[in-house]
Amino acid sequence: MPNKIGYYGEWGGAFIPEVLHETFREFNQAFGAVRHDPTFWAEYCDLMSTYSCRPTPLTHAENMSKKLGGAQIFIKREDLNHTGAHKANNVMGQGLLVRRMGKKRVIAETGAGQHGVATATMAAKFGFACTIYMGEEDVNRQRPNVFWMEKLGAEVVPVTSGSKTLKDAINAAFRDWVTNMDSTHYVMGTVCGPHPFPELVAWFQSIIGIEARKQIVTQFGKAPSRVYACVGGGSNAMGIFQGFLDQPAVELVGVEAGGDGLTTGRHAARLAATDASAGVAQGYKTMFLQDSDGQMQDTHSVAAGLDYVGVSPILVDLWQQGRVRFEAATDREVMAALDETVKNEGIIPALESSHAFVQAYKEAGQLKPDEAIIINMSGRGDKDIFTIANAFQDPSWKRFIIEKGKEYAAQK
Amino acid sequence: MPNKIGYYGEWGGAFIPEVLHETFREFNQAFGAVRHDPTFWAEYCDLMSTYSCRPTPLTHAENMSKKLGGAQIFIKREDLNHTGAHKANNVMGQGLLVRRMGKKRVIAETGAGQHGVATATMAAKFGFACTIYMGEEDVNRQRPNVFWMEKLGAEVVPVTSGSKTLKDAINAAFRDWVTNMDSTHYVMGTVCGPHPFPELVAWFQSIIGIEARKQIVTQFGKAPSRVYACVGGGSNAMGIFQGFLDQPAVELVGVEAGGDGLTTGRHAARLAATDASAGVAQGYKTMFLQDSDGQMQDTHSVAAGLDYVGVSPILVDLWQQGRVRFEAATDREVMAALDETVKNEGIIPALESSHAFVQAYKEAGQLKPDEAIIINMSGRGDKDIFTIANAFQDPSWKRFIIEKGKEYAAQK
Amino acid sequence: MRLKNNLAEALRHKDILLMTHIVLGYPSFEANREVVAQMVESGVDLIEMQIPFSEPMADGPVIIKANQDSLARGTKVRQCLEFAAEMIATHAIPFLFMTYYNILFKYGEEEFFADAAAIGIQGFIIPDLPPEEGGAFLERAKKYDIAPILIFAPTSTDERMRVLAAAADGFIYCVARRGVTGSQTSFDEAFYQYIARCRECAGLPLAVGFGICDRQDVDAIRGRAEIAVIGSEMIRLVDEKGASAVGPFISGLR
Amino acid sequence: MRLKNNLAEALRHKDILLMTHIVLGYPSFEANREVVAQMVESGVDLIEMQIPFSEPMADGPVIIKANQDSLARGTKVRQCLEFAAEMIATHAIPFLFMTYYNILFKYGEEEFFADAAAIGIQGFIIPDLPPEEGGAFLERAKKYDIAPILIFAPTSTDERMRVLAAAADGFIYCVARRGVTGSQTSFDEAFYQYIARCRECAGLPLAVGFGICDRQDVDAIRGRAEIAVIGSEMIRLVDEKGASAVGPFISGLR
Ligand SMILES: Cc1ncc(COP(=O)(O)O)c(C=O)c1O
Ligand SMILES: Cc1ncc(COP(=O)(O)O)c(C=O)c1O
Repeated sequence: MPNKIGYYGEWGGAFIPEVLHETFREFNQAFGAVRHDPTFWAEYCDLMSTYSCRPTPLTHAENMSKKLGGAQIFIKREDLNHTGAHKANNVMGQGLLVRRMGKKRVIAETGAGQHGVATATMAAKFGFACTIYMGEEDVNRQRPNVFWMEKLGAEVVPVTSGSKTLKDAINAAFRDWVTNMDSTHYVMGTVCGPHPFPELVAWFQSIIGIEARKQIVTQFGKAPSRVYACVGGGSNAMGIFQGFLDQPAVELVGVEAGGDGLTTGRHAARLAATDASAGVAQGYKTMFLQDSDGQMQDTHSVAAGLDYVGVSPILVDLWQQGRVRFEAATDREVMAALDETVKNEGIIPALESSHAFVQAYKEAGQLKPDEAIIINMSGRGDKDIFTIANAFQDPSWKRFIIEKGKEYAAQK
Repeated sequence: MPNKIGYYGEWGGAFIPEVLHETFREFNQAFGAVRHDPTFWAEYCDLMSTYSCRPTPLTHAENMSKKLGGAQIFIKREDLNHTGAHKANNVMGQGLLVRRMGKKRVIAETGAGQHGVATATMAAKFGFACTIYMGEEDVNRQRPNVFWMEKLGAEVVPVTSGSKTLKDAINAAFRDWVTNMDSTHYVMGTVCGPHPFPELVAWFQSIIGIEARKQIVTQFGKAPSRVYACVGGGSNAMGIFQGFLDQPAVELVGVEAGGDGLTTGRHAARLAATDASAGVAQGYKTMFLQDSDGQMQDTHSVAAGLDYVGVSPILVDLWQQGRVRFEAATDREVMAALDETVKNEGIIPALESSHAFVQAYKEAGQLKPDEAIIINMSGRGDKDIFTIANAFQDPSWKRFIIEKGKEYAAQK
Repeated sequence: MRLKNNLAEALRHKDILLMTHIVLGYPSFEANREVVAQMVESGVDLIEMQIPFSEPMADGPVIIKANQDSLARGTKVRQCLEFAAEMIATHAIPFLFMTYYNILFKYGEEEFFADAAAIGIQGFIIPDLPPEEGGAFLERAKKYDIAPILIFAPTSTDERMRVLAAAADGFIYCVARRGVTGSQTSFDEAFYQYIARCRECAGLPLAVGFGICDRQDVDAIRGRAEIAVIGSEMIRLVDEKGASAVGPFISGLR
Repeated sequence: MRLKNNLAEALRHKDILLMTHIVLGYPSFEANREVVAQMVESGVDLIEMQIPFSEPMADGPVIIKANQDSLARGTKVRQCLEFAAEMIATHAIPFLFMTYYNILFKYGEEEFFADAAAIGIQGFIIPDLPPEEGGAFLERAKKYDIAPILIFAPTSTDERMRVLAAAADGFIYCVARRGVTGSQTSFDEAFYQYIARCRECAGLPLAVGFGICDRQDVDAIRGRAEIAVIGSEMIRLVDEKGASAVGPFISGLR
């Protein structure tokens, strides 16, 4: 002691209540076993190629490349996964692991609802009972996802404590877990939380980078100059970055939620701003947006999935090493990049993913047309229709909702 | 004369206004050229594998297979296409053709909105102007799709004539075309309409059957006993059926919209019921739901995409030959099959696709576990959230909509 | 040949003929009756009676609405035939049927020709039946001496016009512009060149339709074509001012 | 060793000790002051004072709410230390801090130990700091003679209990059941076996917590463990009946 298992530099660890000690021992053991069992990875790839549609394509965004006049922009299409986001990779992998562990119930936190839908989907497929914890604010922001989770047979529990967002959902999920650890596996949705979650989730998400690395060489002939990914917890970013970590010429750029702007205090930028500091919460040590007493602060982003106080310990380490650069995109920039991408490429990125597009569009012009950049499109924007229609103040959408609302109100 | 080009048995033809004669001559010529140009098909496949995610997976529905205790059920996952349905296949193919023809504007009809979204997406990708005609009733049923079409830069024109559904949208699109034929290509959304549309659309959709035929052999070891597809115009059905037409042992089953029931008059079953008769409208000869004077009748289905008076002339011919069997699924059966599929497999079929699931579930038990059946899942159900939430009378959804409605009403 | 001959006869007295359009059963058969009477009285030379169809693909908003309303009031094809019989018996000018092909197809093409011939209909205008699809139709047209009115469009090539002219009888319906019925047409140089091409290829009298609404439009056609067709404008007029406005309107056209 | 010795001393007079729990700044420091006074007067043997944290991961709804409300009122860590200093100066029983690790980490672990030791705090309960992560923490605990109270859970193996006991001081906090604070616990045969295992492995006094709310619960523990912990029930009581209800409640427990 201190035993440095589960640390990335000085970050990570497993700060867990004693009641979970045995659960984590078994969990580590089971993970260790599958980690070194090549049949497991093969089973995982088979599942992802028959139940989801891996490999997901790498799309050349010809119009935006031309428009910006710089690098060739490629988009890694995690939106085409079953359930519409990269979250499926992690969740289906954990599902296979849960089946091996013999557990019959899964729980998860969710912010944008994508991880919740993915987990509920996996539970339906594997026949597990399922409870999803979701901050009350996110329940409202992502209602369609809540509806689908319930249709998928999951119980969705709105979390009303704290800031009623992702971090509080994580706390709530842990509380469930310390009560039901024998039957239950907690399907953490991102590369955060106590060891071995960061390692586990990064492993499953590495499938993105493995594919992208091959694809860009096949389609473009060489490695990209830069790779962009949005960073909430950091799982989609870690997923694609792992494909290029050993190529120092490939610059890796994580894009955080700039919210109303980095100077306003209303954002969720842990590493792109100077507001965060080292801390320990939610079972791990990382850079948190917290006050001088160590109390976590309210974060803000138009994208529920990025609205989180912590960040992957693996990414903090890579950031400290200078391997990953961090930037932030404001809500306003995000809506503009979304609009531009939809209109020019016929592709609707999730609000989360749109953060990566913002930064890529800002920088594409600095590069030459014989260079490529990759944007990891972590998910599709369908789920965000209420937020997007609202942000664009779409009058016919509003009229439609008002009418529907009246119709329902009259039925009561 | 009569010259039998464009006929399938006695069905099909090209009943077009004279003003379009020259347009169709050019169209036939352009189609003839690409039809026999292997580089075109290669270009098409490349586009579909980099912009959409073809080949789409074939998923083994293990839980439903076990539950029903008969054939192994496989699901062809057209829902994983970009934009969420098989419509992308047709539209991207026509997009390539339009580019070769040098036109700069596309128009389309849409029922469920899927074809409209797909066309608007293609137009964004190829840089075409785009107008979408959509029956006013469908505009209301499929509001999210309308929103996305507009965000994609398309103009959506609600059609208020006739029954305000798909057939009226087709008429409206033809009216636009006869006005703007020089600049404009009409992207017909299904295997209907005047020649060469049925042949053209069937060709692009054949990619489904080509893949499925290979996949079932790889994954199951032999051909399926039966293949199920829902039939609106018939494009997804023709798409998958073409993979098995030359294997007489593979029974092909088309499932139409039974609406409130075949005896109620409120349905859209052209071939599974006895209400339809031969007719000529919308540019082609087929079996129409019409009265004794030849006036088209109102159809009904919970699924906007199946709510159509006509049906592919190719399918009518195959039906007359006894090669394709037709069945119908009622709205009620559809909701139940949807619910079961979501809960047991974690897969959310579109309301249209759910029709195929109904019939497959009815029949799976008649077959042995060493036989396979394939259900063509033409699209995903996300687009149907308003209809589905409504059909299930989901209280929290209603509450959410009422609240949102009030919020918007207060802003005005 | 009957229609062609009748038109030749009429053209001996007039430099331009007027063809008007009504939608049967809209706003009612009674109104149709009065409108037709006024048309004939004020000198209309031939009348196309549209049998309403649920899918009037080639028509514009005014005629679509008329089709729909007529059907909504319960108009049947048999009633249209009966009404036509009455008109033909009452008025001495040629009457034509305009409708979409499904009305004939569903009625039975042979029966429809027989019944229309029996009551004295002189021509059919079927905008969605190109000659390629109308082999039997064209033969029956000959057999029953009901003129198959075919359509020239500004997009038609000379070659195509000749093919159409060879199959047509009575007159050629020259669509003045792209698009559907009921919008404004501009009679400019391009239009005159188009009509000259039509003349060159047709070998039949020319009717010009789509968007003709006043005397100026008729003047633009006079000397270039034999027949001016007043379609949507007729319906608009009756809608707005009632059947009694038809006579004065027609009288002012020529 | 100080805490352990103090407890040994107390146990010479009593067959079971009572430890109560308060959340600092909830509902207010003034209320805390009155509650502590009543507790001490009515014979409570030691008090754990929770420094509120925004992420009370191991706590149940009652304590979560208390944490949140206290923070919403602006409670700062410094104020908690000042208030603790006052309590320790006023009352002769041992006081402990319960909180989550981030509070120490952010304050600076060394500084926090130094400041807590300076005011006479006798133990720390940090539910999210397992010994694997608390190497420095355990060393500092020795250095400052602040007992690191470690936790046994029903899921702990004998082997694990021995590891924990070796690192712990003062007493062992035996969590009576799975789950978070504030729910009912059933004191059944399985529970007795669990406590027997704890006894076997601990070598330190045992405190039993989670879900103890009345005399019956205390009786179930008496003779099996040295300390009964009343946590959420204390807060619920003050919420519902006010600080003055604390004395009578405590008096009725033993
Ligand atoms: C589409 C999408 N992208 C990104 C994220 C952020 O998560 P992470 O940083 O772990 O990829 C989420 C989280 O919900 C998401 O739904
Ligand atoms: C998902 C889906 N399936 C099926 C259909 C019916 O069309 P088709 O019969 O041409 O496949 C539609 C039409 O919109 C659709 O959106």
